[in-house]
Amino acid sequence: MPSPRYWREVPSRYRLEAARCLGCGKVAFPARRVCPHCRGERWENTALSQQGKIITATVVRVAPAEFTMEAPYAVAVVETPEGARLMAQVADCDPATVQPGMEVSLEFRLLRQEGHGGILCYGHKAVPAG
Amino acid sequence: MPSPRYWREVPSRYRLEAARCLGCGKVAFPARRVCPHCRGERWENTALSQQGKIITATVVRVAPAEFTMEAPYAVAVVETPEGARLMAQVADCDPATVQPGMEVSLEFRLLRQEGHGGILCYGHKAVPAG
Amino acid sequence: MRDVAIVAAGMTPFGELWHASLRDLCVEAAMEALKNAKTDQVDALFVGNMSGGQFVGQEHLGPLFADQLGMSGVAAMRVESACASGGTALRAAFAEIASGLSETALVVGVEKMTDATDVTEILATAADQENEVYHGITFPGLYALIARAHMQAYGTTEEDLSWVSVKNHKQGALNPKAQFRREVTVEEVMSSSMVSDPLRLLHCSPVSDGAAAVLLCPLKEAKKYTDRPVKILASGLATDSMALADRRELASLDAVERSARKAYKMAGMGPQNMQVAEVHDCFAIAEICCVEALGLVEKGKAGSAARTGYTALGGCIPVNTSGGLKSKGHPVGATGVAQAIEIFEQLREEAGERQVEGARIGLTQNMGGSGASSVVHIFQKV
Amino acid sequence: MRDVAIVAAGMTPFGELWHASLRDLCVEAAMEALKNAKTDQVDALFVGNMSGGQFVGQEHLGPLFADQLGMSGVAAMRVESACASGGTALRAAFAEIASGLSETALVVGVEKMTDATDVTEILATAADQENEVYHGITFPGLYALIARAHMQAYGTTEEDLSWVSVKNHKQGALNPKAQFRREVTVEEVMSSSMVSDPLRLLHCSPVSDGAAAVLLCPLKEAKKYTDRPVKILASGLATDSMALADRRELASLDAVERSARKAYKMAGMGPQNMQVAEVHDCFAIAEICCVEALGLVEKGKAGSAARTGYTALGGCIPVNTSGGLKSKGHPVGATGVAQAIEIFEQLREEAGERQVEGARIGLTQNMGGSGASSVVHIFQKV
Ligand SMILES: [Zn+2]
Ligand SMILES: [Zn+2]
Repeated sequence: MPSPRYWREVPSRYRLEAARCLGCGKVAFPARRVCPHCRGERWENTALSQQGKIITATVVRVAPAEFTMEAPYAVAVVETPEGARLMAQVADCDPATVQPGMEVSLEFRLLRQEGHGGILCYGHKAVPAG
Repeated sequence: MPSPRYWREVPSRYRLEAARCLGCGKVAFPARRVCPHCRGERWENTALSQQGKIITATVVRVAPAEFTMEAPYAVAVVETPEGARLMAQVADCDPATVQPGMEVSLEFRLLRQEGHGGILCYGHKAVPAG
Repeated sequence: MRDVAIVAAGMTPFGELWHASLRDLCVEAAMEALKNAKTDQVDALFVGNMSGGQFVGQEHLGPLFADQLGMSGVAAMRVESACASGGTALRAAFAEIASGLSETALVVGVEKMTDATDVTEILATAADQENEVYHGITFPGLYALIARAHMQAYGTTEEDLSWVSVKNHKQGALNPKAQFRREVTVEEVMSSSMVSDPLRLLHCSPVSDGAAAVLLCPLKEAKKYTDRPVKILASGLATDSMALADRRELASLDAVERSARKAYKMAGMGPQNMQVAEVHDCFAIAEICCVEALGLVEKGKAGSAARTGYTALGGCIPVNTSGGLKSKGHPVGATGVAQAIEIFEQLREEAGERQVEGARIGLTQNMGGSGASSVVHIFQKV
Repeated sequence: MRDVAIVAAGMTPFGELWHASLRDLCVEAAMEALKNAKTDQVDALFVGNMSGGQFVGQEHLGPLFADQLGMSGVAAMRVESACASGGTALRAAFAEIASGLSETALVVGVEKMTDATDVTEILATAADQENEVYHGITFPGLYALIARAHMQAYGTTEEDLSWVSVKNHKQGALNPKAQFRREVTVEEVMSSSMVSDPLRLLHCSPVSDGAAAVLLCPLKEAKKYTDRPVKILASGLATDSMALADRRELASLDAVERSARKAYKMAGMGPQNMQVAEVHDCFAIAEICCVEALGLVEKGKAGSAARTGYTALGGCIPVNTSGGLKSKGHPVGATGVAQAIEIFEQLREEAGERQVEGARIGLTQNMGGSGASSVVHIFQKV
């Protein structure tokens, strides 16, 4: 059974749920209580569109133990049209081709398995758009 | 292969090696660089005699994961004739009978196995004397 | 050295807070403190936390929490001294304000324990890993060894231990933030399951989540934030041997005595001046040893203090009016800050049903591991 | 606020020190500092350590080390801010002395990394566990993302990065305490294996064991311990967003800039006054971003600074004369204190072949995680 720690993150990881600050308009992802821009605490819910543009990227060749089987893989900071930024792996392409400016879609995928016979960790990966 | 962390402790765990302060006579176990009594740094090697007296004891009933199979077991602070004190399990008797004042011998034993298929951890356990 | 005051406090309930993450807990307590002070600016953040790294895989809590509080940029650090992390973070923040390095400092003590599966093993990393934990000892086990020594030296009984739990549960039942808001009888305590002889389940503080926050500033600026500041008269921090086997006297806690001596000297006071105290009752025997080391009860006589009501609400020196770690809960890094909040509220006459009438001077004592570190603060109504 | 000085230092070699445990390392560095000051008494001990809990299962290092140093009883605490733990502990000790709470404070930065099998995972607990590490990023990966952004913004090249390593190895070859006492060529760096594009193995600091210690006291008492004390002119501590994705500008390190601004203001000086600097080159790109954020090199221009010799020994502003984290080694909790020791020795003209002639003012900058925390100290020859 997924632990509380895992299901607390489900809204952001499964559904890309974010929040827009009613004070300054900043979109925070994941949602948080205090706006990092204006310190406001009033928000409206919003979901990120499942697309974005790569701001910066790398290829992880020496990976953490749980990701060793997948290395090398690309990881990028992606900006969505709402102005939110998030970290994601970039899949379905040669990692070396992942560059700033690249348009991507965000797709729900299995990320890894936690521990021996542990829980499956899901989230969004970026894939080259169109 | 035992890790450096393990073999660094071998002299005290396998051989009860201690040190006697040349400044004040205090016997430190395990050996250490600075005397906690007089701050001296000159020592002579000594080994603890494999016997002692229980100063205080308890029975651990809710055990750490690696010791679960052995619970309940007695743990005591033992004082050797040299005046050194050390912590040790008390074995080969009903744990509930372990009391302050009890005379014990210190015997080299397997303490536990570390991790899954990991290294075997040895050290001394106290057993009722005579 | 500038005089320093606490001007506001905030605290989550303590308990098994499944819904809240480590960062959620911090934000909830800290925002309550900031709102109470009607400010959203601080110069520095001090985080008291024993082991975010082991409990939830997160170190570097200073910048993480500053960020989550919308105050990225401020000075921030985490302070650790095992279960005394909260009180030690308060000490570091006190130095920061007293020195003039900052004008406001937020102290947040926090621990998220229920996300971890191996709490016993993690807590044991506060003891000597090579010479104690290696042999299979646990934290209840270490305090059980101390309890046996105290029984041996002074005739303290299992019933004496049990009365500490009875007293603290009775007081905690009056605390809306407490994890266990119910009274227990001495029979219930003495028939609860044995954890490590002679300590039973109801002699032990629970596994808890929680956070507590206080805001500090120079005393002369305190009226900006509140009309009832509480002055920190003194801070005493001290240590003892890490391993129990290296202590000559197992029935007393020298770090506590040393930290108290430093604090009394700094305050120009003694135990007889204290009117209310929060002490570190992680296990029932700890409260007994601590009130003796603090000089609140004569050495060797504290066994009966809870039973006779000497240390109870209404007694000569009420100890752990909050319910203590036993009833209020013990999210380890949060505990020292929560203790300061109880005294803050007592000296502001905000403690409701738990109020010690006319209290003007109070003390907190927060301890790490099996007593290898201890920190004492003395507070005064202004 | 009282003026504070460093009066003595001690340091282990940095490297893979298989023979030494965490406590051995601390004792070796601390005893050297105490002997150099010809004292065996301190009031307080500050331990800078990122994660004894995760690396070797040992928290509560304050009392453990006090005990091992034969000074059980003293005030002690551990301070953590990931890889900035050492510099942050120095800051806490500075506040302790400046406030008047203590008359002497020993700061020991220490990390024992080679006893652990999962160093990559442990270091990653300094980043945002829920939003970064969850997706498989590593520390080299985070700095690689910063490097790519800097290349994109300013045209910095892989060769520029490589020259930072070449420079620091050349300087480290002169440091008897360095882990890698050998020079490397730009070709060797650029043909070393790729860790996380564009960062190669020789752009990365190594996994190291080590400890570094300094003794602090009020400046006016400093002559008791040495005839060449070094004054701590300023301490600046600041933070930035924890997650890289939350930073608007990825090619700069705002926490570094903020910590520098605070320190320069406190010292009444600017970057133009600095004559030697130790900065946090955990990866080659970090040195480039840090010297820009510190104002030592113009923004966007630091790419070529190592290649041209601007930041080399003999250049306008020698950076990392010790060899930096790259060549000297990076036992994370020790690094910030070791940086202070390099400047201490430079200002005392004890740096031997690495000496910057006539240096009277120097700076250290120590950073946590991917730049979420930074601490800057400015030192002056007395
Ligand atoms: Zn906003
Ligand atoms: Zn001695």
